[in-house]
Amino acid sequence: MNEAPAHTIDPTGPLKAAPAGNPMTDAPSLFTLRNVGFRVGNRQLLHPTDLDIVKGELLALVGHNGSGKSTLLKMLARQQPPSSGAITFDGKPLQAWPARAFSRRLAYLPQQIPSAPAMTVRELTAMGRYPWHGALGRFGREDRESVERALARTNMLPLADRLVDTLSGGERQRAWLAMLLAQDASCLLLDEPTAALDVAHQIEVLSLVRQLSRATGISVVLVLHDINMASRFCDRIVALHSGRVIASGRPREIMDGATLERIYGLRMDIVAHPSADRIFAVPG
Amino acid sequence: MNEAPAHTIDPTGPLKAAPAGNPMTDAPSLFTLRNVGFRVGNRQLLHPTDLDIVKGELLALVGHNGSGKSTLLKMLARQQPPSSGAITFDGKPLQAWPARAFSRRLAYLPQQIPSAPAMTVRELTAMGRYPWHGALGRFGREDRESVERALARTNMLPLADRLVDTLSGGERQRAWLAMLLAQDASCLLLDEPTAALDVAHQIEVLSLVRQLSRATGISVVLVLHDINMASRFCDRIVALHSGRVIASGRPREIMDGATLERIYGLRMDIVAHPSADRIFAVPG
Amino acid sequence: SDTQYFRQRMPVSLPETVADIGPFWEINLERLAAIAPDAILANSSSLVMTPAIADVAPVAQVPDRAAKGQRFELAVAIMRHAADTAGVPGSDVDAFQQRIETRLSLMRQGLGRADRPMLVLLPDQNGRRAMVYGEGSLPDAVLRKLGLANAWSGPVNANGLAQVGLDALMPLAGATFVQVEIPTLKLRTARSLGRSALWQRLEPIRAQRSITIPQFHPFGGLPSAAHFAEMLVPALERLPA
Amino acid sequence: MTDLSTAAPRPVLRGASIGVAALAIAALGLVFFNLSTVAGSESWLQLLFAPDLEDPRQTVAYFSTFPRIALAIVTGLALGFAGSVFQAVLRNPLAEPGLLGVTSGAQLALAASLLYAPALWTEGYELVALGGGVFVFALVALAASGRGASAPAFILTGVVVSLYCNALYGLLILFHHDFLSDLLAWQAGSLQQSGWQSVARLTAQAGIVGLAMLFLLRPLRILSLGDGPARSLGLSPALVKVSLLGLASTLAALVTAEIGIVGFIGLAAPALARHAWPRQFANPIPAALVGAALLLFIDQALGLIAPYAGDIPAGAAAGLFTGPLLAILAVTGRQADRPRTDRMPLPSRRLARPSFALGALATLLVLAAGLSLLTGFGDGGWQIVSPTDPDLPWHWRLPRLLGAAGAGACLAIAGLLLQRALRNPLASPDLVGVGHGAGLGLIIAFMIVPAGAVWSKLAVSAAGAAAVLVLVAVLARRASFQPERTLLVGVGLGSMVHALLVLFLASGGPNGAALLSWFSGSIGAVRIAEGVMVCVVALATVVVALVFHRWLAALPLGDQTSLSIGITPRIARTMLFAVAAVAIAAATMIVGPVSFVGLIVPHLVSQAGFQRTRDIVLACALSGAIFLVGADFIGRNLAWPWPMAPGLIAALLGGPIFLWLIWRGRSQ
Ligand SMILES: Nc1ncnc2c1ncn2[C@@H]1O[C@H](COP(=O)(O)OP(=O)(O)OP(=O)(O)O)[C@@H](O)[C@H]1O
Ligand SMILES: Nc1ncnc2c1ncn2[C@@H]1O[C@H](COP(=O)(O)OP(=O)(O)OP(=O)(O)O)[C@@H](O)[C@H]1O
Ligand SMILES: [Mg+2]
Ligand SMILES: [Mg+2]
Repeated sequence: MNEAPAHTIDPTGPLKAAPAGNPMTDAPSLFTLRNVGFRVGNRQLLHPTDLDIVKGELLALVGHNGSGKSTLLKMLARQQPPSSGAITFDGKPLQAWPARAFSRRLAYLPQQIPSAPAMTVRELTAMGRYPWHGALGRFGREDRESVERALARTNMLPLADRLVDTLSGGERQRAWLAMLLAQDASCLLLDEPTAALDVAHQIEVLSLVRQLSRATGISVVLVLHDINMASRFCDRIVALHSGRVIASGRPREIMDGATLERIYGLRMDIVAHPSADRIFAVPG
Repeated sequence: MNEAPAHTIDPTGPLKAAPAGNPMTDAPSLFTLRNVGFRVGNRQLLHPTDLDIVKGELLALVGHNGSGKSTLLKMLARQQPPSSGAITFDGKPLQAWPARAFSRRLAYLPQQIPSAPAMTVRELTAMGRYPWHGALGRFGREDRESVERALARTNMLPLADRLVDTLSGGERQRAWLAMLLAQDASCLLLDEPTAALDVAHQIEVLSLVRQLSRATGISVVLVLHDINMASRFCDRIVALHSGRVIASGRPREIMDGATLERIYGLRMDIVAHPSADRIFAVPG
Repeated sequence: SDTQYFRQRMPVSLPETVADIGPFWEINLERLAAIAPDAILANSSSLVMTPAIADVAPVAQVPDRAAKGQRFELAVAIMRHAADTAGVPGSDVDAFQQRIETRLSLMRQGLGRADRPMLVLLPDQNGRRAMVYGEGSLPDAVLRKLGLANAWSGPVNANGLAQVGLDALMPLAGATFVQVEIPTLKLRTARSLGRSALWQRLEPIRAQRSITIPQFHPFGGLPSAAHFAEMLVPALERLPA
Repeated sequence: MTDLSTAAPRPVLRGASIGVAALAIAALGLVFFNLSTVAGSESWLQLLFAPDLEDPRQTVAYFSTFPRIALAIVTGLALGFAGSVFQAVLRNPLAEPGLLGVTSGAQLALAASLLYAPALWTEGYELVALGGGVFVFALVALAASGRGASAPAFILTGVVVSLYCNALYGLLILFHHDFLSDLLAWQAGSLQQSGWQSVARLTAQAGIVGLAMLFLLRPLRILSLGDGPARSLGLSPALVKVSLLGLASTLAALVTAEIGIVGFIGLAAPALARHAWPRQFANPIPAALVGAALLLFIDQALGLIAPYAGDIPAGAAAGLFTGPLLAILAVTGRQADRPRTDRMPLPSRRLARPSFALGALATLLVLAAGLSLLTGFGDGGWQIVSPTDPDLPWHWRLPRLLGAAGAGACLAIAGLLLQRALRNPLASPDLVGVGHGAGLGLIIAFMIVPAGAVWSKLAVSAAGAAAVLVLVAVLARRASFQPERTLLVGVGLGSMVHALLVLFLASGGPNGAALLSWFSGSIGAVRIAEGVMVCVVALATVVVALVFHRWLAALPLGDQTSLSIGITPRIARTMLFAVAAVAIAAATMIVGPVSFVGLIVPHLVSQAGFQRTRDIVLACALSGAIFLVGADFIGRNLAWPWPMAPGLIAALLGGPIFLWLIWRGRSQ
């Protein structure tokens, strides 16, 4: 992979950005996107893009509202077919995967969480086991264990028997996250999983995700609005602007005033963290 | 109003916290809550609370997930009646206000934004004018102006003719915000208005709200998860924990490690902003 | 109105010049006005459904309610009402009625004292239920005239008809079944009855004491009654003792 | 204020679950009682396995009573199961097994084969019926999956196709009177049996289909999360919906082919089960058990009173029992206003210049009116009348024209008002019960009107309609006009009155045919005063709808948003309900219950691309009028001198147009 210096890509540059491959290692790629674009009517929501996502990687998708983050994530999650280009997942074309096999490997949390009618948190989490036991399989011991594990990890055990519709915004988001974890997929696609969470729970969820990735090697693609959380927890950050990848690289490379201003259109100062060994950005 | 030092309230203190009145001025109160509580079945979601919100104030409601922020806001917005205690709005009991008169004075943005079937952004924003022209009144020049002004303020003019349901998460939130602004209410109740916005738009929206408050004296109650945004833009911060007000005061008083730890259960360091004259908190 | 139903159900052949003015529940007013009749014979439901026919010509309402056991008298009243409205001289009307009455009493003697009660019925196409003609229906009136007993004494509706399950016919052992046969429905009805276990177990069927008669006009006047009798009696005579 | 009934699950023994238990016990009690009266002292086991066929009582018990009990249980199970699946997949309390046109398809196939291909039919009429049903379902599934197989797409195409089949069936019956009595009996759906044959066949067929559906119970539960999450859990929503709805429709078609239409069990059983066990909404098994208990109870109760009132068909009588049951559930239930997850299929494209399109509709209406006035089929074939001709055609044709135009507009706008206020694409004028009430008035007129006295159809049907309307309004008010509960009230009362009508029709006699035709509408008897009156009401309704167009736009956003901009949902819905009721009453008096116009025209108009509420109101009024004027013209001339009901013609005209619009939009 020819390696272009990550953050020098000029947003008004040539239409087809250089493949934002992962400079770190030549590990086997989870997703390879070649010339993937999405168009609705005459609007090109995502311009043809090349992107490689490596197995076990924690990737943050950042960008202004309407930059195409959810559009890209929906295509990766096979919720909507790309208008152009091809996506391969784990070496095979995305469409080639049978439905349940794909769901055993990939779990997707949408941005707008639907209302789960008259279901308790535990019942909702148990739904996540469907790809494993299918329509007829027994809901076995292993399924029960993975449901309890998922509830424990998102510390939803105290609310396990509450109706999902009666939970607060943050609690409901964690309930759906529990369902995703119960899916035991090796790749998580999370669209703003921390939007409704308070800061403590944000850190809890993101540390859980990173710890899972370190321990079991699952790869996670997160859409995040908080650049500090992205830089603190993710291995790589890909920035979108008006449907184009304008920057991609390790947090250190992205976390600088000029790049952040190109991504968000806002002066941000980079400050060293008083007690921890990391930097964070503060709006000017 | 007997004035208790704001941030020394001990969460396990006497059941009825001292009225968290606004120490700043004895301005006329917008909301007075006396002993207001909310209970569902045997769960007390909000313990009896006394709270005074002053006209023209920018108040932030913060707290962990499930601390009762939305429950409190829904009661202020008359979306659900309190189980105990009384709320007065602008001097009159909350129930006494006729529907449209109340909507001319108060606009409420819910946490979960409903879907607007087959409606463009401009049509949705125009719905906000209903309290002024009612069912029969003409949609006059003044209504059109206030709709255009609302769209301009949330810079949704470029998307004005798009169907609301085809917008991205952030864009849709700003569309509903435009509807609220078009209501020209003197009090805004916003439940996490910036949850889906990128940092630039967050600052844009919150500066707009503050600037409106300064210029026209409207009072705003915001539920926010980002304590830095709360301290930067709001006059006062009220913190809830498990249905109780555990802290209330000016941002300076709340923004200290101990208090924040009591609110969120997370060590946070307070850092001075490099270029601007304010402080902000960073998770430990 | 509904000349096709009349041609299908009545033996009398209707001249081609007779124009059809639509169903009785929605008369074609334009055509009626074009014909510009002197008088209109209609029953109450036509008047309720299309009251505007009164604008075209004076409406003589046909009697359609029979007191208990008076169905034959109603048939006569219908015939007389139509004849009077049409201006037929009284003597001809009496002669017509007398001719039919004598014909019926002749048939009555021919039959002698038949001891078996009759059940006039129209089985459903799915072989589970049947429409029986009870007290107050035209067949019942004719049976009385012929001195025959009607086997059905159960509840009936305003027109003397009743929809019953075949199980209700089980107690009618010893009766003779008079099955009305409608050409378009014959095929399917026969097939379903053949496969209906309960029908085969009914005593009259097991004893082959069942006759079929062609379709007739159940809501008519004296001519319809005569037509029904003309079909019933020969079929009864063919029946072995 | 939205009430908080979705709080933590309360103890299981709710009022409704006690009710269900009582129902089951009562049903069993009746069974034992009836059996003992029929079979006397013999032990039932001995009777069941070794009946002495010489003894008439044992024969009746063995060939009629036992099969009837078994059939009631099997049919109740099948309809309850199918109804619950329909309501869970389509997320609409009004969805019932016959919704997707499978039953009307089966009915049409049966009638057509009897008339035109008797040979085809003799082998096995079940095959013909099933074939018809499956063909119709394939058509609906194809059209709906074009629009992403969303619930509203299924509902709308299903309703249109079933109305279309009913219209064709109505035409067949019109030209072949002999089938009338069978049609009436078939619509009444009696459970009478004369042997074990049909019970065995139905049990086997329904058993196989039911078993196949048991495999899909889990996907059904996952589908209730919404299409997106279901897809991410490895389910193809379109495939699961098509297979579930297909199997459920087959179940309904099997029952209908065997015993005819058993109304409302498929609607009431799931509703009762949902109230008794709210958390089991996506599990059809409790609904199936409730269905069995319900139908067994009704059929046995009818068996009890058969000696006195004659054999009353259970299918029709079911409405008499389930109707009040649904109304009670609506008034006592406290279902919160559940946000709808499935949106209407997005219209293909918004009209660039709606005012231009409105102008086109207006000219189309004028053209249709002129055509209807000036031309007509007569003795000498088609005749064109010059406008200056003497008054003959005017005198007879003008009243019909005014009646058709006014009634069409009234029904279309009323349908729009109800669908927006009650937020349900299936809300149609029938819900208000006026059509049925008017029909009831007519029955009373036929039965008890003394000979000689002539009541005008208008007065009689107005009295019936007013009575039912007041009842619906009072009950809906008690249910604080909440969308789902108001729907249940409308359906409940409607089904009760409908049952009375079907019972009257099935009892035979000439008036049955009159009522049957009245039910698909009749414009022939409209008088000038009535025509003018309905046009005035239509204009008033248009004005009121235009004036309150903001309510029409705000209510679909949900009660929370309406409340926050100062609209009290309850008051808005009451007003819109009242206006719709008046418009429906006026239209129904004149042309009878033409449900197609009220149900489909609002969807037709929005699919055509009208967006602003005011444009939609005007477009609805114009399209409704055009439909009925066209239907009147064609109805008057196609089978001259016999009339063809406008309801049938409107469905024949509207069906294809609607399917084309849905199909045209499938690219988005
Ligand atoms: N169905 C659609 N039709 C037309 N435009 C669409 C559609 N869906 C999305 N868009 C547009 O595409 C752009 C990208 O949408 P997307 O949801 O990917 O944004 P996003 O990056 O997720 O933004 P956010 O951070 O607000 O969620 C937006 O401008 C949106 O308006
Ligand atoms: N209808 C209900 N029935 C039972 N409990 C409820 C109901 N609604 C909310 N709760 C509980 O009340 C608590 C407060 O809810 P609320 O929505 O006010 O929290 P919140 O402060 O808005 O949290 P978040 O930041 O996640 O939005 C939560 O624990 C929630 O589970
Ligand atoms: Mg997004
Ligand atoms: Mg909240």
